[in-house]
Amino acid sequence: MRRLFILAAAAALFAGCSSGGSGSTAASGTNATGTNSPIKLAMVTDVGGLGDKSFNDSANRGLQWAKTQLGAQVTVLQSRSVTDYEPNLSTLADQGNDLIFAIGFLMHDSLNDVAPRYPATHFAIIDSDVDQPNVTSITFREEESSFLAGVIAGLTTKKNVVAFLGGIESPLIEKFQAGFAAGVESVNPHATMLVKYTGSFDDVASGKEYTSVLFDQGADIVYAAAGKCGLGAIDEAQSRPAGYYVIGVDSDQDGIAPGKVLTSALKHVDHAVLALAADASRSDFPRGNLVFGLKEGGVGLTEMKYTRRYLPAGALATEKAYEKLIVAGKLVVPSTLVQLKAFVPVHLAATK
Amino acid sequence: MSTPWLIALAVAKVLPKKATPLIFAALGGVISENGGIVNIALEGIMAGGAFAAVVTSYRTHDVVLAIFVAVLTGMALAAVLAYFALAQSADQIVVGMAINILTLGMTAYLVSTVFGQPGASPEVPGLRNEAVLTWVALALVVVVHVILYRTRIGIHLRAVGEEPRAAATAGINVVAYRYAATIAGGALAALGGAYLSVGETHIYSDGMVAGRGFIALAAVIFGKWTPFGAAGACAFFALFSSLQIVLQGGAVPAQFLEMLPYLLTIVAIAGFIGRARPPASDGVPYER
Amino acid sequence: MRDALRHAAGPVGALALALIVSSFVMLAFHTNPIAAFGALLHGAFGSKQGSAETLVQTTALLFAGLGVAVAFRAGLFNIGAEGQLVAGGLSTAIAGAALHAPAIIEIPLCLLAGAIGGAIWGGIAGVLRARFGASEVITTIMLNYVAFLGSSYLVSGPLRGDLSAPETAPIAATAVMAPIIANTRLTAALPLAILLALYLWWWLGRTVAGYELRAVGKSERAARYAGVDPRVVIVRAMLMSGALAGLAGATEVLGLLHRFNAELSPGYGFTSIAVALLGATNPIGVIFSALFFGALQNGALAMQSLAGVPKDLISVVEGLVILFVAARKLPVGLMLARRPARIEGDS
Amino acid sequence: MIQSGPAAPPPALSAHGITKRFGSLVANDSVDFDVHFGEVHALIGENGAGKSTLMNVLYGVLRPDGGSIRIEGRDVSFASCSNAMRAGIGMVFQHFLLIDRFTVAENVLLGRERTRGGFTDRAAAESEVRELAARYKFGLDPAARVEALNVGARQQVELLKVLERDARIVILDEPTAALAPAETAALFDVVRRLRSEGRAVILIAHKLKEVMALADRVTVLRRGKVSGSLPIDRADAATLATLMVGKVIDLDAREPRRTAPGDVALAVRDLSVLNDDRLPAVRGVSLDVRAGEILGLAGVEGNGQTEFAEALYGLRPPSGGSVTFAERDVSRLSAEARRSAGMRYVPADRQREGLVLDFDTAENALLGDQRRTRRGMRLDLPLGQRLASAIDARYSLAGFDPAKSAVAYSGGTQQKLIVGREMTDDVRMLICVAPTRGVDIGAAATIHRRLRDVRDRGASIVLISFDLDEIRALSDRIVVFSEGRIAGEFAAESATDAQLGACMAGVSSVA
Repeated sequence: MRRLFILAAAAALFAGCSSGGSGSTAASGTNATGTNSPIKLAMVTDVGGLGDKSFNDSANRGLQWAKTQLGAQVTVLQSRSVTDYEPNLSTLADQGNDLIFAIGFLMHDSLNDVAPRYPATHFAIIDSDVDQPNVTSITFREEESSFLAGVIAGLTTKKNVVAFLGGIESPLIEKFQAGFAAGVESVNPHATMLVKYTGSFDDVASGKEYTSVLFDQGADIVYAAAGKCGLGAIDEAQSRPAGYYVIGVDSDQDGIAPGKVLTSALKHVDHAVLALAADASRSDFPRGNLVFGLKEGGVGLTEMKYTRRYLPAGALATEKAYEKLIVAGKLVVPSTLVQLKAFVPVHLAATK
Repeated sequence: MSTPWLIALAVAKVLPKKATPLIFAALGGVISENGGIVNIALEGIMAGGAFAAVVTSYRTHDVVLAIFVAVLTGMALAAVLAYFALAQSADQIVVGMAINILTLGMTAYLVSTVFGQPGASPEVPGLRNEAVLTWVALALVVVVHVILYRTRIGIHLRAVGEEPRAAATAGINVVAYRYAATIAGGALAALGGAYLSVGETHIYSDGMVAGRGFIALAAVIFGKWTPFGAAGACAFFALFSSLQIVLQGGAVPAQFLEMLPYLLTIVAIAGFIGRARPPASDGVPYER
Repeated sequence: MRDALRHAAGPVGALALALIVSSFVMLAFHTNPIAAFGALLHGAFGSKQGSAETLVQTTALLFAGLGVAVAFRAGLFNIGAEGQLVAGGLSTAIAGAALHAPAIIEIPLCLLAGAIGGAIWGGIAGVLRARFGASEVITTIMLNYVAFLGSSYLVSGPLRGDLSAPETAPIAATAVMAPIIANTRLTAALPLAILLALYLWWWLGRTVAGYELRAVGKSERAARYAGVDPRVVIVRAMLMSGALAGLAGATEVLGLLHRFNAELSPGYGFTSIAVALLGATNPIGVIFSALFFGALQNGALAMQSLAGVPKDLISVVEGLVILFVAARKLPVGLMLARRPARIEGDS
Repeated sequence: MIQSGPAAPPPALSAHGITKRFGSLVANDSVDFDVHFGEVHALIGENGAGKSTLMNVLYGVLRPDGGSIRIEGRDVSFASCSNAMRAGIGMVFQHFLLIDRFTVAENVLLGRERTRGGFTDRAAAESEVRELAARYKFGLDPAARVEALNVGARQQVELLKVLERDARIVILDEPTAALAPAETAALFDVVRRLRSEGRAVILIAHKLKEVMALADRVTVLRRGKVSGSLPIDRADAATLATLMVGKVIDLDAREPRRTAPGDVALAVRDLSVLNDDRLPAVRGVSLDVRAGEILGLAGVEGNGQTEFAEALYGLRPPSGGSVTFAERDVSRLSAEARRSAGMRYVPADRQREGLVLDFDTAENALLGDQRRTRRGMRLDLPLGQRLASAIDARYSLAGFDPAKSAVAYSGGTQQKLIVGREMTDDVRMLICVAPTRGVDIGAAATIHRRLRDVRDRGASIVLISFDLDEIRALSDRIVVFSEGRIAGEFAAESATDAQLGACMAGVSSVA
């Protein structure tokens, strides 16, 4: 497992400058390297679609890396509705792709139906666990990166009020909320947390308005786990004076508004996609459920290159210390609100 | 933190943002429907305006030009509605639906081709202070009211919407007025779209209009086809969504608050709270 | 035969015009329309799987399109097919999860539940129109949103299944409509929809109730004169229209998704307006236009992956088709029955 | 009266050789027509004779296919009615073109609003209109909304629109059709005043007596052609009637009844009915109709007759009172139930009510009987075809084809289709509104014969007509309606026109 991610990280570094994260909709490239038969990779986006600068984009980035790194031939199909998942998956299987990524837990049941019909094709699903011999399930411990984001937020907040902004309520988003709250609690017992949900992943303007209200209600840091609504949240932080921050999710959103996005809780879907693609190119498909947490390098925070200077002294060190605890298994981060209630904050000597 | 005063303050801050795009679009609907053309394409026209503004700003970095282009786009889309409704005597509802479908498809298609990435545009230069547009919207409410009820143009327009043959015999060019009203309505609806994109958020994203065009349509009906009524309805609907943002987590599920404009409109046109009566010839094709 | 050809000429012309205009759109953005439509055609009919998937899309569009067409015949514009589809799908999913009967009983019961769910949603608009003269155009638009938001509340709250997504619990295995062709998703819903179309054609033209529905659609006063209570007919038409749209949702749930999700439909209810109009509101015509739009929707995926043309382009085609069909003065226009602007002499 | 010679001024308006076609129908065929200042020139003719077409051509609403128009001797060509208005022509349409939600002043000044500083000046407009109204003794409140006005007042608003523009040539299209007698008298005063002011007045009418009382000259149109034009002192009712219909009809030709009336078949007691605006239209009417009797219901159009007929047939729920038919209280029964009890109805508005124009002939032949004749749930279309053929056999429908849409027939043929459908041999009760309106003489005679025939078979008939001659020629008894009440009852043989007229006017008052 470690091996996979070292490769992935290297690939990411190499590709970082050249690809820039953008890719065409349905790039069906020819084989760049000229080896005998390039691997055919494909993915199906969830209804959020490409351009979310988040989850689907991250997966697509991994795929584009695979194209440049491995000379893979890649295809992306977008889904407009939940009933598109199955035909999209089938279409890609029919087109003879070797490995097909299903992006998102919404595809769980569709993949469960499609996979047995194409025993020779290999599938991977992100964020869900599909129990089929030809499916690799990839789940992430978002609560762990959210915890670290909570640590940074709890240490950085000047008003001792932080906020969580979710999209549509669901167990997945709950993970982010629980981990974040636990992190804040651990480092800043005086901090209160506001929670709101936009009820949408698309309505950018709403995301902005919610964030504005959260700021006005006293928060100075908003953790936005709300799809495209997060873009509105970042925009709101931009229109505020110094001292107001948003924490992004899934992709590195720091660069959208340098100095305003405190950090982003990364979910390295791109790395996972590339790692799996690399294995696949050697016809070595890992089976079962792969769980990617901090330990596996599947989640984490950004390097905070724009915001380092705004952090209080020792904040980064504290964060690293918590990371070590989690990686070592000494700290189990709650992933549901029920677990959060039972969570006993773990204080380090160095907290404020 | 949750004293009534603070709640009121928070609502007062969000409300204009919620209301502004609705008011623009609803005023567009009011003008068009007072002239006798039902415009259910407000949603699509808003999306078209929002998109055109972002593309222009992306290419030229000129926000004023972007808003101008948005308005032109709205006028062009409304002109399609007017042409099919007037020159082709097509059913206005059918044409409105067609424009909604066409525009939503076209913008999504163009997002992919213009920005090279589907779904959303990158961040583009936008208005530094979108509140300007809120004041413009409020001013337009008064302007539209004055035009409709205190000027010859307004009287002619309403005459055309009420009884086109009477207007025609009074020497008023019914067809020209209907074209003009529909196109002016399109310009306003597109302004509402531009507010959402280059005004408030500085990006375009598929689905970002998120039903506001239909809420505006509801406001036109709820406001009994008058500028102040429609703007009041927009403010009323915006008040509820603002309360929803500020007070979220209360006993009422979010969806029920979001439903409110739609339910109220149904109640209004069913006549339970004072009959909502459209202009007499609203939606009726005019043939000489 | 000659008559049928003449009736088909308008829609085919409107289609051709729409394809030409959208080709120019593609050319303007440096896309080869021939390649795009070629890929579309290949995706829609190029393989057994593809053709089957086209027919799957056709099924939902046919049910909903028949619904819109029936309302049109009664002089009503049902924009609410999407909301009725959602209501039908949700009812079906509830029934499918709750009932445990042999498939031969369970499936019809679930279909019935879907039809009833849709009928209620359509019927509300019908009653509001018949009783209070409220324009069904506005009420159905508003009811769509009430359906979307209400079902979204239900699946994220009271009716939520144990899946991670906001969805209802899966339906019972006995409620599942199995594919009628192996390795496809094509179920008996398609033959059912075609049978319904044929029945509806007969019903409209040959039965007293169909005659009265058409009479109300053409002339409400004449219908009243003929002893018909237009209010009854309006409510009945909206019930039927809603039931048909509800069946679209029901068959999606029973045959494809096996549970209800608030985002069940990719806008079938809206496309069905185009389907009904292109089919000239004639049930037989609707079969063909549903097939066309089914192919368009399905082929769009291949167009996107093979030719790199965003599939949103088909919405452009769809919108253009509606525009051209609605034009009364173009040779392709269908001279659709003028709908009465509002109810007369309601009491 | 009109001087001729080189010194005489040219006519205010003159039209030469006006021809207007609608498809194959020639609505105006080389029509010549003129009117002088200070003259009332009446234009008469049956419905469909081409009067409205001619006026629409003169007013710029329609473009003629041939001919020329001159105003005071100068050639003009109107692209729209605004051109005509600018040339000094004003027209009051039979169906008022008023905006209900606007005030009187706004309606009168529409298109010519008074403004001050760019904004409309309401006060100025209202005082101006008040002044103008006072000049013609119209008791109108300029600030009142038109929707609150009665018919007579609305007509005054229309007149003010014309007068405000100071139209020198005024066209009045059947202005008395919807007026009560007292209102008619007031209108006559206005017309005379217009003449004395030196205006040219074109009066479109179909009531010969009004023409005789008001006009200086009369022109008769028949089938799109001028069949005669003469000064009023050389005209009499019989001559004009001849010119209108083309052959002498004996207005007093009453055929003797062959059977005596039977028992009371229909008993109406204290029937009250509301109109579409929910205002009382029929106010406590009681009457009986016997089997084998034609009861003529006379009155000026718009006095509740149509609502009364609709209430009898079950289209309009009574607001009070009862209707007993065949010894059964049918007040609450639907039209369908009354129909299956043997009641039938010829409605006034054949295009909108009596037919579904887009249905084919066979389908229309079944209209109203679709349930009674059904086979299970199926429509008996073969029966529809047989019925249509039977109607054609009896009334010879021009261009008959069972598969043809009703819209493709002429208005007269459409009326024959309805009448033929409704006057079946087994009809027990027939309610007829203006059964011969717009049909040719021959068809009218057929319809009249058939009405008597049905009566003689024992049916009860309520005949509502706005043509007093028709009422007198057919009825056994005549009841006069005025303002929703029965103003009088007469035996058909003894009633004189004067008596009937007085009765029609009797209880009405100026609104």
